Amino acid sequence: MYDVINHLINTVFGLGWPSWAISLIAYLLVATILFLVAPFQMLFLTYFERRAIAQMQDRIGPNRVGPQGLFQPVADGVKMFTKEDIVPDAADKWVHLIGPCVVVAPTMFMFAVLPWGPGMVPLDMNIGLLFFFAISSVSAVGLMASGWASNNKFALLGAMRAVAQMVSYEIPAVLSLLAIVLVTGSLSIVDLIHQQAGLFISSADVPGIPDLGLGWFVFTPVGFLAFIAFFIAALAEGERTPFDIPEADSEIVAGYMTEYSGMKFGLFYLAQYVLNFLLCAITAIIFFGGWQGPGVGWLYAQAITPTNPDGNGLFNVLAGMLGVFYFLAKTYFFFFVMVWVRGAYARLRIDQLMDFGWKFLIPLTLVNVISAAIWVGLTKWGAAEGLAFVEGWAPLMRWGVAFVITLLLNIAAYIFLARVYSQAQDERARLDNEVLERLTNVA
Amino acid sequence: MLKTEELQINIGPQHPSTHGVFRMIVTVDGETITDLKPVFGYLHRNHEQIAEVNTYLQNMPYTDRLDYFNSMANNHAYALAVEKLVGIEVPERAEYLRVLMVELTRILNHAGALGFLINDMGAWQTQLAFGMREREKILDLFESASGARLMCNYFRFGGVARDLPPDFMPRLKDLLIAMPAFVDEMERLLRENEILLQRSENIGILPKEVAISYSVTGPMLRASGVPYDIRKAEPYSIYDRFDFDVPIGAVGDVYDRILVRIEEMRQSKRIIEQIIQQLPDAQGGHINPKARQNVRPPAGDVYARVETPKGELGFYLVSDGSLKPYRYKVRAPSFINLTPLGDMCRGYKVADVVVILGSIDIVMGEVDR
Amino acid sequence: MPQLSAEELRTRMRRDLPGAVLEAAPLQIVPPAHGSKGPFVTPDVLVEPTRLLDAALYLRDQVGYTYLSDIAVVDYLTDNLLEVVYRFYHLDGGPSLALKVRLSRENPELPSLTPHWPGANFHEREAYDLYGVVFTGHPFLRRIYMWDEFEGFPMRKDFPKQGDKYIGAEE
Amino acid sequence: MDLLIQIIFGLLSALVIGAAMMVVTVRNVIHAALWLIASFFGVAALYLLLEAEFIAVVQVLVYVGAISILILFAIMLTRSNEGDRLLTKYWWASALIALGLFGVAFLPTFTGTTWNMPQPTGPAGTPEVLSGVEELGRGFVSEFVLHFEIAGVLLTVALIGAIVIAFEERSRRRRVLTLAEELELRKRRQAAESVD
Amino acid sequence: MDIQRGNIIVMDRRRGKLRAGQGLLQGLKVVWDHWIGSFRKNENFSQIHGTFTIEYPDERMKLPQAYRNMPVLIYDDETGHELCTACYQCARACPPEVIHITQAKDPNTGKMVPASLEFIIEYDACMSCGLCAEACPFDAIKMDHFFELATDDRMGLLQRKADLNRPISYYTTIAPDLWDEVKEGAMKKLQGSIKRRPGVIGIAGHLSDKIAARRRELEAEAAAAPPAPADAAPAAPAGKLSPEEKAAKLAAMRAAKAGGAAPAAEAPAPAPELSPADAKAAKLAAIKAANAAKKAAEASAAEAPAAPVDEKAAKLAAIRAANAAKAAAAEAPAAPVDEKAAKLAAIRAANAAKAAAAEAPAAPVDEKAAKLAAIRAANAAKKKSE
Repeated sequence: MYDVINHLINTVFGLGWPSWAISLIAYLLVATILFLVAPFQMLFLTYFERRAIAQMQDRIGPNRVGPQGLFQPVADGVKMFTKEDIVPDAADKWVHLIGPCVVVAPTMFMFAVLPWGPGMVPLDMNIGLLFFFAISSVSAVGLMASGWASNNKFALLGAMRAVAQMVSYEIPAVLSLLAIVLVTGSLSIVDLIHQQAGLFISSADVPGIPDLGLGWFVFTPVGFLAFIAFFIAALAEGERTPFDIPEADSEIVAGYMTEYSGMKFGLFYLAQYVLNFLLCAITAIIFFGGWQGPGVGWLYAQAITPTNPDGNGLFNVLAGMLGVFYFLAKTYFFFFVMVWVRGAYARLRIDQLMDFGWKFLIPLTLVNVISAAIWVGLTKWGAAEGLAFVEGWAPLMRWGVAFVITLLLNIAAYIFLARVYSQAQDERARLDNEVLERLTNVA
Repeated sequence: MLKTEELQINIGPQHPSTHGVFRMIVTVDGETITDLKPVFGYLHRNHEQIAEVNTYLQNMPYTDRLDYFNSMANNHAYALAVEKLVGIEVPERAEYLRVLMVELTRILNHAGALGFLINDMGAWQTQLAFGMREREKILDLFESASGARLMCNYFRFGGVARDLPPDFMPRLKDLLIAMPAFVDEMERLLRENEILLQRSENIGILPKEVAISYSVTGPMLRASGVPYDIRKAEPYSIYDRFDFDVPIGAVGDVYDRILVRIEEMRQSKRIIEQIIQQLPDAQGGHINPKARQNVRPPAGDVYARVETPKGELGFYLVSDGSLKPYRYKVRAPSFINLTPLGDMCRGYKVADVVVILGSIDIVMGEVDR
Repeated sequence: MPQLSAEELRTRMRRDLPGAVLEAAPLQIVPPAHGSKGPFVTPDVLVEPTRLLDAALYLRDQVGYTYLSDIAVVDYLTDNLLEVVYRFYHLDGGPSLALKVRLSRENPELPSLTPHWPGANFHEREAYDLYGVVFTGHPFLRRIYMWDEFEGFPMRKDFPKQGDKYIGAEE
Repeated sequence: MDLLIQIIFGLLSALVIGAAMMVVTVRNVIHAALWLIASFFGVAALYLLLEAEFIAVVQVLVYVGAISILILFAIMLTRSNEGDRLLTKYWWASALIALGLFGVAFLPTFTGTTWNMPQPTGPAGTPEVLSGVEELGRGFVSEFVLHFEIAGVLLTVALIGAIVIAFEERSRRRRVLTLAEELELRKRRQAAESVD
Repeated sequence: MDIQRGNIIVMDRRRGKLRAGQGLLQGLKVVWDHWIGSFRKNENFSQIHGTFTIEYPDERMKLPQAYRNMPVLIYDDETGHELCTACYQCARACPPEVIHITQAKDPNTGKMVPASLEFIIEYDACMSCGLCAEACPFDAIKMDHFFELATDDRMGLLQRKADLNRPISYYTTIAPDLWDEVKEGAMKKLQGSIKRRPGVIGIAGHLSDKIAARRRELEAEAAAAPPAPADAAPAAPAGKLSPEEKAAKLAAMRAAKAGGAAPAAEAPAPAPELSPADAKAAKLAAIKAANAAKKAAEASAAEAPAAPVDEKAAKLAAIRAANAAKAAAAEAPAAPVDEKAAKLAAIRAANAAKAAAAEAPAAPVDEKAAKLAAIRAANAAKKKSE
């Protein structure tokens, strides 16, 4: 972006502006684009969700405003804007106002490190992944503030639940990413995507295989389990069914949003859907190769000719478009899965949610981290790390052994944990023997 | 040690999951319920006194409005009571038509009730939409037979208002093709689902002895393990001619209530199939031509009850020999099934209250009367 | 399927609970001036109000009719009494047995069955709300349909059908 | 470029200091906590300005995402008398003492630092080394292994301590019995009595 | 307990030993099948997949013949005679008691005639139970299929005979089989009651051509037979006029007179011409007429189940008054005082017209006329004030 603007201002118009001004303009421009993209994503996602879930229920869904009802979210947005903004008398006015803003702002920040396509990343941080999750944890503050400021039991309860849920499920989410980070050795999102080029297993290191862009981490046992755990945690972070307890309408009316109306309410919705989009996007990026896919690498290879080492313009553009298409398709597919899950399941109770997070998901992801270490040790390390016995193996052999071991370990861990967890659920259930024995003896 | 205070909260009267205008005063210790008092009467319209100023036939459409999900079953109970009081014979064909309608009602009620129950657990209406879809089909049939979808007002003393239209039977047969698929699908959605198991298993247990002493009826009683079905216990109409099973639960929790309702839909379908077989041989028209609708029963009292989808619906009628009932008492299943709500919820979490209430399957029109 | 008729029950109860069963007097439902349709004799067992609990427990524990289905109150204005009908069922099936109790309209008082049949709770509250029958020993005898401040018992036959302090007297 | 950074630095410093002032002066405890969060944020931004991305992100993750939430939870769970006037009559004395102590602590730093530092001319990879995750991880398990382990043990001890404080035996925690349990209890008591 | 013809089955709570998400996947599969299936329409009752939605305003469900919504009265297409004989059976059968009937009287003899003078059903309280249609021995009251009754005007749901009348041809379009069942008996009974109906009594009021035809017929009969029967009976069944209604008529006549026009009683009024000299008188008349019309309209809505014709008269008066006011306002180069009076009159006339339009459930044509008048009056007043 900097180059383009620099070219435009200093070469085409010949204004000779200093570099800081140009970079300021470039950043502002990118930021503006992102700020525009986010609400549009939200509008489309709400429409998409309503249509999809309606079809799952043998209905049609919104189809009156515009072609196929495409403008329904616009109409809803206009309604939101024109609604009266009600601030309860007993509310803390300023905090009540700041709450939704603090919830929305981090979701916008998170766009900063999101790669849309090859080379299309606003800010390639070398700790992009960490940034993503660090920023996402900020919105908890906003939830807390808005729940408290509303001065309403339901709102406070909803905020407490939301924050507890977010904080709890951040751990499995980060742990499952940790496994991937172990494998890649990098926290840069762009780097992560580049490592998923190749065929099937990127670290297999088999020569002569064409770049099909299918070296997605989800195809490894480690990556698959991490993906499952991460997606479940993402459902909880994005407050999607079956973890939408903070806004459980059958219990605590609308949670922290109870006392909000008009555009402030809309901001919560915006934040929620944008966050959902981002979570889907990051799932697609980390486990499904982001813009990687069959054809992107090939197009790039075509672009580079001896005469033009930087790449041919047309092929570059084509590759970029294909990459963006892959990325968006994957992202929307995951959003569809979210909708699908919402269409199929009921909601957990808050204590069951916490149980599931702490007693099932976290141990599972911890085991997965161990698997990842085994994987890295067998496929990457060698004598220098004390694994001299693998030195003699062929690369394919190393890869195969690692695959089998991690697969068995993960399956065993999953079945073991599932059994322990469901037994714990059963035991807790009908009669509490401990209590009964104590009380019988008391009498 | 951490201490929690007891706190009283009101759930309702205006709350998304109280199934109407219904209030629960809940005392909680942390999240655990120590006491729950149901409060109702917001829909009270003194139905019984309205009935005392109407003639017997004029009450028929009012019984529709008791439990508006199952107007046919309500009509049946009332028609049985008046026929018993006056001594009206019902032709065979009319009996078949009655049982057909009532069993369809049972299917539609359970389809809806399960959907609403899962909705209370937080599902986003999918199960409800599936249930409602089947319900709408049955309502279409009701509409073509009786003229209305909900307030059918189809039963008359000595029969039913009119015979089936010609397109009824083909559509009914179509419906019976869809019904097993629908029930299986519902079961697949509900039975093994881990989330649903967590939310319903061992929640709101009502043990057998307690259920009996609480006079609980219908699927709730059977889910507690008491095989008491009025269709079997005191066969009315022509229920002694059909083969069907009585499903009972083993534990008496919400999950058992779900399973019992699913199985009852299957059994109702069995009865309907038998009706379709036997109907062509049935004698008599849709109504006893000798039966006067403007009845003037002799002085006396009568109690007649039927097994509605929600439980025992009874009408206690006292006649003084005039055109209007002297006393008209409704023994409403939803009303009595609500009695153990407080005890059932004790010791569970706040979020479970909604589920337990949903599993009772109440209709406020019947509770408040 | 047990088939115990009211007559059989009456003889058994006469034998086992002496003094509890009363002879049912015929009821004149409407005043003769309105054209009497004849007296009405109930076939069911009429019980002395103070012995109601004994009779009900006898029915439950000795006869096996454990299921209390319904409690209905009827206001016989011309006879100046309230009749309370308790209906019991056997869980093995079969028709019901009813116990009837007659009370004066001025001071209707009955022992509550709620301690033994918790299911009687709402029935008795309803009877109290609409007819003013007081059940001694009921744990929470409050109005159930009408609001707590409501005066009068709306299902009684002498409750003004039109015009009261809530609607206005003109109508 | 430098000018821009100077301006941003000034603004951020003003934000941090202003927010910190608000933390200690504002009456409402929740407001104070929120101002504290703002201050944390400003500090993170300052780190970012120094191109210490990793530290900045960790600052956000730990302080904003975790510690401030902890503080908010603590405040909300312990109902204190909010809005009391916290300043005493002799606030100026305490201010003087605080300033003095701060001076004593700051003086060695002030005198011992060469302020006119030359521009770092070392290899360009230096910041990379500081914030690279892999290097950081290697540092933790090789050079700083003792610190790392001690911190880990300390945190584990704190965690166990918290559990010990909050733990209550399950059989004592449950005070309300469900209907089925009550029934079972009655049966068991009867059985126990009949044995006696 | 033992059960005949069937078993007691204890529900099997057994499930897979290991709960590891199989049930969740099963649920997803079910929903997926529905999503895939939703791209086509569901055709009949035997399917559980496919979109079921009926996009209501665009497509409509075919209503079954037995469908019942609100009761209507039916009349014979050929003669225009209503089937209703005012026997009160429906009123007696009605549980919420929303049917009110007035039986027609022979104006000459004062005897009751088997026809209704007025027939009112309060649609707002009707519970669509269909007992009235079942009770009717003459098959005169039937249940309509029209269900889009939603309105913000609750009093508009008080349906009079003019609103309730439907021809048999309409009923046969919605329920041909049901009509065929009862057709013969109903028509026979109708012939019987027509014989006992003198004059034009019993003919649906809005069928002016039928009434006229019947009247011609009667005249012809009268010409043929010397002792003339009640051929002079007014078009409207002679109800007793309330003083307000009389006043309204009087005012209307006066207004008309002031305008120098003498309109026929039944014909639509020609535009009154006004000479400037008569302006004041016209204004006065207009005011009076407006007041009277208003009163009459109120009275008719509030108390008396007035005949539609009287309402028409009131409306007519209002319209005329408005016209007069307009004319006066337009043509009189009057003093400010007069202007005021003119405006006042115009406003009043407008109000009266509005009231008449709002309170009297009238045929659309009349409403339109009233509204038009009101608008005209308002415009005139505006012009004048400018």
